[in-house]
Amino acid sequence: MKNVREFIAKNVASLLKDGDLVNLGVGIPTLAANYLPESVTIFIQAENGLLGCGPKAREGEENLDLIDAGAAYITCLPGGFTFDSVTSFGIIRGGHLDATVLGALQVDELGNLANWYLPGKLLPGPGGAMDLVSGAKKVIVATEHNTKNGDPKIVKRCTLPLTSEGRVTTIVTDLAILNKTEAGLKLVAIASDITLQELIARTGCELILPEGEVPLMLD
Amino acid sequence: MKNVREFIAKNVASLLKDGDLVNLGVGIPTLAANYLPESVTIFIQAENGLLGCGPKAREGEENLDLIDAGAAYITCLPGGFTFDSVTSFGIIRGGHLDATVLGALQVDELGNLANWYLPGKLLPGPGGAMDLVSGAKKVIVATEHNTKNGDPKIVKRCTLPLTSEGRVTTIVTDLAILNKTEAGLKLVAIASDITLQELIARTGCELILPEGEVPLMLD
Amino acid sequence: MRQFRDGQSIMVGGFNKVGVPGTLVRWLEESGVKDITLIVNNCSNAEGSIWSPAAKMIKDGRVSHLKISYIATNSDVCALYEAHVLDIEIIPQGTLAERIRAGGCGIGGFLTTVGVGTMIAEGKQEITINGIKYVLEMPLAADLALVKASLADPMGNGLCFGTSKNFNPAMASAASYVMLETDRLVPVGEIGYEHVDVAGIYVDMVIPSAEEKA
Amino acid sequence: MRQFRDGQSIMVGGFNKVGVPGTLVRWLEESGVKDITLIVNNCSNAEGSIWSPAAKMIKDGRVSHLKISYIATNSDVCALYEAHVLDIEIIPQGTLAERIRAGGCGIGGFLTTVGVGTMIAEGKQEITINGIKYVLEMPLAADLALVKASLADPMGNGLCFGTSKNFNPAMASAASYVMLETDRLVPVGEIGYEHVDVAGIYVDMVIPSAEEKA
Repeated sequence: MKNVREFIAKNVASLLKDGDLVNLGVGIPTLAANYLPESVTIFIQAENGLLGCGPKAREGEENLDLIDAGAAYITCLPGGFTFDSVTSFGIIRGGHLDATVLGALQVDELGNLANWYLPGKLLPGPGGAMDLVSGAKKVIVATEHNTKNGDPKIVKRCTLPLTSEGRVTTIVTDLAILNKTEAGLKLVAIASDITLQELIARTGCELILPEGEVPLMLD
Repeated sequence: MKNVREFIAKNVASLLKDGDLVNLGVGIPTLAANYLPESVTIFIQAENGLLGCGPKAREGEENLDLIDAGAAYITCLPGGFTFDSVTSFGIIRGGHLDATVLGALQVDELGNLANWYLPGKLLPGPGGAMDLVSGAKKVIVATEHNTKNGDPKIVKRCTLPLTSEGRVTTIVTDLAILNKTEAGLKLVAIASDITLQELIARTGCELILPEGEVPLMLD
Repeated sequence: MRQFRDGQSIMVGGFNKVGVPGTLVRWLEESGVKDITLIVNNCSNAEGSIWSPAAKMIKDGRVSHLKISYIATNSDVCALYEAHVLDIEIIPQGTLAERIRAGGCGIGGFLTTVGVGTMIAEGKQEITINGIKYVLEMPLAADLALVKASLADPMGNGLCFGTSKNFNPAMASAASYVMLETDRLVPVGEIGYEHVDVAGIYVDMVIPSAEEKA
Repeated sequence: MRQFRDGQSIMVGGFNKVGVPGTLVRWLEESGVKDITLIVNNCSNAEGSIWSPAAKMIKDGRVSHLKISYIATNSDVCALYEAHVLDIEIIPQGTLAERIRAGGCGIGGFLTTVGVGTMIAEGKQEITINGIKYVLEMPLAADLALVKASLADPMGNGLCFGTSKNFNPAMASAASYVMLETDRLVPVGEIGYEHVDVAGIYVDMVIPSAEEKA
C-alpha cells in the first residue's frame, strides 16, 4: 500500500517551480521539499523568521537559536537571512511568496479553507495560516482526501470556521489534484490506484472533469 | 549685542532633562546640545536613522555613511544604533521621544505650529516635522520672536499652512519662554534686556502673566 | 518583584522554544500575580517546556484574558476556550505581530485582508477599497513586556541570534515597562550600532538568563 | 536600459546624500524616459549633488508627478509647485516611509495622527477612535525601485552601513522591479544571515556603483 504522506508530498513538489519562494506548513507540506527534481531549487521561508531554510541540522551540530516553524533545528543556506515576526509577515502578507502549502480540515469548491478550529474538539489556532493563505500567490492545500471516518474533506461549502475565503488555488490529496476555477473544482490528475467513480464518490462536491483521459498523479 | 541663536539655544538646553531622548531640528535646535549642564546627558535621535548622535566627526575622520538629518558627518556614541526610516518614524510617532525642538514660521496660542510652507515664497516641505510634532511628548519651538520685518511670529491664530494642531508645549525665543496652557500662552521667563511692555508689543496674541516677578531667561 | 502586579497586561516574546525569556516567565509565575492579560504567540503546556510557568498560570486561572495565535501546543487552552471560562482572543500570527508593532509605533489601526470572512473579523469594522474587503485591526500595547535577546548591554540594546528575534523587538516597543532577559551581558558598545535588534531606549531592566538551553 | 520606460512610477532611496543609488539615478536620466512618477524623500538640485540627474529630470519636465517630503534643497520644486506645472504630493517623512512599507507588506491603509488638521489631510478620510482624530493613509508602491546598499551579494542581499539604510529596505519591498546599486559586491554568504538590511528576494538586478563618495 502506498505511503499516503509521501505520495501527497511528491505530487505537491511537482507543482513547485524553480526559483519559487515558498512557505511549507508543518507535516506533509514540509516533506515536499524532499521530492523536488534536481532541476528545481526553491527558497523556503519559515514564518518564525528565516528565509533560505536548509536541511535539518545534523545531530550534535544544532544551532539552538535556529528553528523552523515546526520547531525543528535547521540550517540556513548561503544567501538566506533571518528576521523578526513583523518582517516575516510583511513578506507573507505583501504577496512576496510564490506559494504556500498547508493542510486542511475542510476545503470547498469556492476555494474556502478551514484548518484552524474543529469546534468542541480541536483548537490548534490559526498560527500563520490565515496570513499565509491571504498573502501567497498560490495556495496549495495538501491533505488526505477523506477524514479518518471516511467523510469527504473536499466539500461544497465548508461548515467549519474558515481560515480564508476563496484563496485556495490547488488541492493535492492521496486521490487527486484539483484546481480551483471560477466554475468550481477541476480535476487535474487522479491517483493510479482508484477509478473516477471512486474519486467522485469520495468527494463532497461536484468536480469539473477534463476532456479526454484524466492524467495520472506521480507515483 | 547678544548672539540671538546662542541665547535661544542655551535657554532651550535648560528645558531638557537628564536622560531625555530628544530630536533636535537643524539650526538653533541642534546648537542646544552645546549648552547642556554637565549633569545632564541626553540621547539625540537623528530622524535619518541614528539614535545616540555624538559630536560632529573630526575633519579627516568622517564616516561618509554616517550623517545627521542636517547632513553633517557625525559620530555615534557607545550604545547608539542605526535604523531605517520606517523604524525611525516608528520611534517618533510612537511617542518614545521625550522632546523635539524645532523652528517656526508661526506659532499660535492654541499650540498650532506652521513651519513648512510660506505660500508663494518658500517651500521647505515638512520633512519629519509633522511626524515629530505629532509624536514627541514635549514640543519645544525655538524661534526668533519676530520676523525680519518685525512681524510677530507668535500669533493668535496661525495664517500659514499648519504643521500640526495644538501640539506645541513650549516656545523659546530671543525675548521669552512661553508655555502653552489650556487658557493660552503663559509667560514663564523673559529676557533681561527687554521690558514686559516691549514683549507684549512684539507678541501677536495675549499672554498670561505669572503672579509676581517674571523670572529671567538664562543669559 | 514589584514589576509584577495583579491586573497587568503582559506581552511575552518568543516563538515556540526560541527567544523566550524563560527566567522572567518563571519569576512572573512565582510572583503569584493574577488577573493577567497575557499576550503571546504560543504557550506550550508540555512538561519541561520553557513556557510551563505561563501555562501553569493559565491552567490555574490566574490569566483572565489571553491573546494568542498558535494554540496547538497547549491543550488546556482548547479546554478553557470550549468551557468559556477564559476570555481568549485568537489572533492570526501576522496580525498579532502587526498590531503589536502598531501599538509601539503610533499607528492607530491598519487595514488587512487577513481574517476577512472568518470568525476573526467578527465585531470588527470592515472597509472596502477598490473592491477589496479589509478588516480594520487595532493597535495592541501592554503594561509590561518580557523579552529576550542573545546578547544585551546594560543600556538594554539587544542582539538576537538566528530565529530568536520573532516577537521580541516589536513587544519591546509596545509596553510601558520592558524587562529584557539575555544569555550574555556584554559591555556597552560591544554590539555594533548597525546590529541592534531590541532597542535599548525601550528597555527598563536587563537581567541575565538563568535558563539552560535545551 | 529596457528597465526604464516612459510613464513608470519610480522610487529612489536615500536621505540627503547618503544611501542614494547615484549611478542608477544617472542611468535613469540618461535613458531619456519621461512622464515619470518620482517618489523620493528629497532631491537636491545643488551643483554636483548626487541627486543632480533626478533634479534635472524634474526641471526638464520629464517628471509629471512628484511625491516628496523634504524640498528645501531643491528650489526648482518650489517654483514648479507655485506655477502649478508639476503635480506634487507633499508627504510627511514618516508617513512616506510608512506608506511605502504598507505598499510592500500588504497593509491596505493605516491610521495616523500625523497631518490631521493640516493641508496633508485634505481629501483624505478622517476616522475618530476614542476621541482621537486620525487620517487614513494609503499604501504606496511603484513599478521600479532604485536602491542602494554598502555591500551586496549576487542574490541581492544588501547590508547598509551607518545611516544609509533610510528608505532603501522599504522601497525594495514595494516595487515590481528592484535595481540595487552597491559600493562593493561580495560573494553569497559573506553578509551574515543576521545582518541583511535589503532582502535579496525583492531584488531583480545588482549593479556596482560607479560613484565616488564625496
